[in-house]
Formats: sequence, structure tokens, C-alpha cells
Amino acid sequence: MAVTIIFLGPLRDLAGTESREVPGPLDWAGLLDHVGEAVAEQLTEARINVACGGKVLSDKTQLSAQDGEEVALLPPVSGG
Amino acid sequence: MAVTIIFLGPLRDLAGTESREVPGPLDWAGLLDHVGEAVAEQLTEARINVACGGKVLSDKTQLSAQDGEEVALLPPVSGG
Amino acid sequence: MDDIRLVMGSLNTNQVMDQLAMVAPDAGGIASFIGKVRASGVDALELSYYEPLTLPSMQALASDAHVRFDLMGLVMLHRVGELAPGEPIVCVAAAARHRRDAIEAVDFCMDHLKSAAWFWKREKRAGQWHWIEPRAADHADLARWAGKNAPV
Amino acid sequence: MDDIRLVMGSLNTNQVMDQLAMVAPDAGGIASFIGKVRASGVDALELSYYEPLTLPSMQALASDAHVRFDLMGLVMLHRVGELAPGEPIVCVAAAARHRRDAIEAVDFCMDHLKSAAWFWKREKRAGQWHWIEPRAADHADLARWAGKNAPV
Repeated sequence: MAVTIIFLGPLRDLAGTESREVPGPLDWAGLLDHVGEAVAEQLTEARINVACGGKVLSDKTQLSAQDGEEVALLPPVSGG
Repeated sequence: MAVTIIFLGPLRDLAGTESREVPGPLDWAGLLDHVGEAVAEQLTEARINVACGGKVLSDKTQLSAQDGEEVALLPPVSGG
Repeated sequence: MDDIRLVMGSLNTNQVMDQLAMVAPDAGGIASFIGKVRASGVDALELSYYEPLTLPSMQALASDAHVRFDLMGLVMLHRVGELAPGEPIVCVAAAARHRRDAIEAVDFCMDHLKSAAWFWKREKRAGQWHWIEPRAADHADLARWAGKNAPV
Repeated sequence: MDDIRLVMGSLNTNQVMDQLAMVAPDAGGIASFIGKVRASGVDALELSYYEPLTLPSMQALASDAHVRFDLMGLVMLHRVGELAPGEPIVCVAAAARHRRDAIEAVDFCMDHLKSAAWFWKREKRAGQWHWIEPRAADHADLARWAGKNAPV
């Protein structure tokens, strides 16, 4: 088991992949370590949200993902 | 030739007819005389408009219809 | 590109939408409103009009809408005569580059068709005809446009 | 009566409208908005989404719309995947007793789908993909609803 990081929208291009498995548990510092420098830089911006286990975190720096959970990195949305 | 008075919407019911031909020329006083008491009473209300020759009059009391023209009595509208 | 008409027979709203999409292929969006005779409660609805004023007033309304909103196509079809329950009475659709122009144009045209266009409407309920006047809400809706983005 | 869905294949908007008219026979009006890929200027559009968030966010939006507006039926269909020029991206339609509820519900849902729902959009132009972010106007449109008739 591991934590799966999902890269959405433009972050997918920046990461060069749609997802990556990393060992759990995973906190904010660990996340920044595992996503590569370019994505990590984006992640620190307020406009990028983080979801864990299907819930958007109100404070992404409090991330605490357990083995088997999915962490999604959510850039600004655009639909319609 | 004559002036044709057209009764629209509920005024048609009140007049008991869709139109009536009266001798021209026709002014405001003449109009009130020719439409019957019930319609005349309605006509004096601001919410009833009068068109002459396809144009809505800004002041209906200035009506001056010539032979061959159509005078339309327009109650409050409701479409859609 | 506009299609402004009084319709005597039945009104095919899907055809209207397809046609508008065809004449405005570069529109980012198409907004529409279809007003209908409710399926229950009325036996029939009758819309009367006055030839020399009604269509010209709809054409003037369409021109106003083009001045106020950036539109690529506008359809305004209004039934006249007697209508059965469930039938569409009116169909307004607007195609525009940006969605709010399309949506607001439809809103604007409907507010004016409801209480400022030359139609008279009556309903038959329990065998009796009743003339319908605009609701207070309709007058309030219409007043929203006064002076706002007024045509120049 | 609602129909809230992500659509993988093509989106038949006429069918949607007919279906809504059928499930809400006593609606006085049906408003709709169809957002489309422009016929010229782009080679393709791609909509991506995140399964655990996207559909639940649309369902929450639909619930909000029902709290704010008096609706008899609501349809919200959003394409995902790659779309060709001219194809519909999104179709929102609302049936209501009174027309302003229907029109405002469509306006409300579109503003939120544009810049507050979990979709990511990119366009292919001249062979290159470009990610699209909402325009400033989209954020302003969304802000109109904050605090106004807020759900209780």
C-alpha cells in the first residue's frame, strides 16, 4: 500500500505524469519533497488546492495522508 | 370610406365586436360617442392606449383620424 | 441572422435551436427560454395581436437587444391564436460569443414580451374565458432594464 | 426529476429539452444554456475532471439551485474528454413555474460550472495544447451570487 498523488490539469504537464505512488503516511513536507521542484513551487501558491481522500483540505499544510489514500493536487478550475 | 375602430383584448368583449366602421373624420370626443358607454369609460383611463394609422398616440385626446384610417383601442398587454 | 416571427401553427422549438446553432457556428453559447401553456389547470389559451403593431414591436425589441448585448443571432417566435395545454407559446433564443450576453438577451426579450409587447392573452378555465394581465412581478422585471445599458 | 451527469460521448441537447418538458409538464417555462466549442479557431478542446470531486460538486450545485430558486426540474450535463469544434460542452436547463426562476437558475449554475466546479480545460490551437483559466469576467459573474439569496 502507498499514497497515490494525482496531478490535475496543468500540474499533470508540469509533473510529466498523471499520478505517482509514494510511501505513506504523507504530510505537507513529504508532499513537497515527492512532487518535484516545479510542482512544489506551484503548490505553495494559495490558488492550488489539495484534496485528501476525496475531501478538499481547508488548510493543505495540515495534510496527513495514510497508506491507501489518494492525494489530489488541484489547480484553478475552468469548466463550461 | 370611413374610420374603422378596432377593439383589442378585453375591449372586444366589452364592445361585443372586433371592429366598427364610423364616419370620418374622427376626434377624441367622436370616438367616445361611438364606442358605447362601457368602452368609453375604460378609454378615459391612462392604461388604455390608442393607435391611429398604425402609430400609438402619445396623447390619445389629440386623435384626428381621417377617412380610411384605422383607430385601435389597446388595453394593457400580456404576452409570453 | 435573426428570425423574428408570429407563428400561427405549431412551434418546433428543437428546429429553432438547431437553426440558430447553424447560422451562428462561432457562438460560444446559446441561451433560450420556452414559455409553455401549463399542462393542467387550463383548457386553452388564446393570444391575440394587432397586425400593424405587434410584429414591428418585436422587431424593435430585437434591435434593442442587439444594441445592448453582443449577439451573433437572435430568434423570437411568438404563437398567436388558440393554444392547447402543453404547447409552447413563445421561444426566445440568443447566440453570443460570451454566455452572459446570450442569457441576458433572452431575459431582456422575455421581460418585454411579457408586459410590453402588443399581445393580449386569455385563458379558458372550466369552460370560461378569462383575460390575463401581467403580474406585479412582470412589471418589476421589466423595470429592471430601464436606464440600464440603455440603447444610445 | 433532476438529471446531473458527466457525459463521455456526444451530448444530444434536443433530447435533454424534450425530457425536461416531459418530467415537468406543469412548468410555465424552460430556460437553457448550451455552451459550445467554437467552430473556428480551435482544433480541439479537452475537459478533464477528478472523479471523487467533480460529480459531487455538480450535485451540490444542483441542491443549491433548488434552495435559491423555485424549480420543477433541473438538468446539468457536462462533457468530459476530447471535443471537436462545434460540439456542445455543457447543457444546463431548468423548468419552473415562473420564468425568472428558470432563467436565474441557469445563469447561477453556468457561473459556477465555469469557474467553481472541478473541471480543467485545454484547447488545441495550431497543433499546441493550451490550458484555459477563467477570465476575470467569469470571476466577477460568480461573485454576483455571493451572499445574494444565500441558501439557508
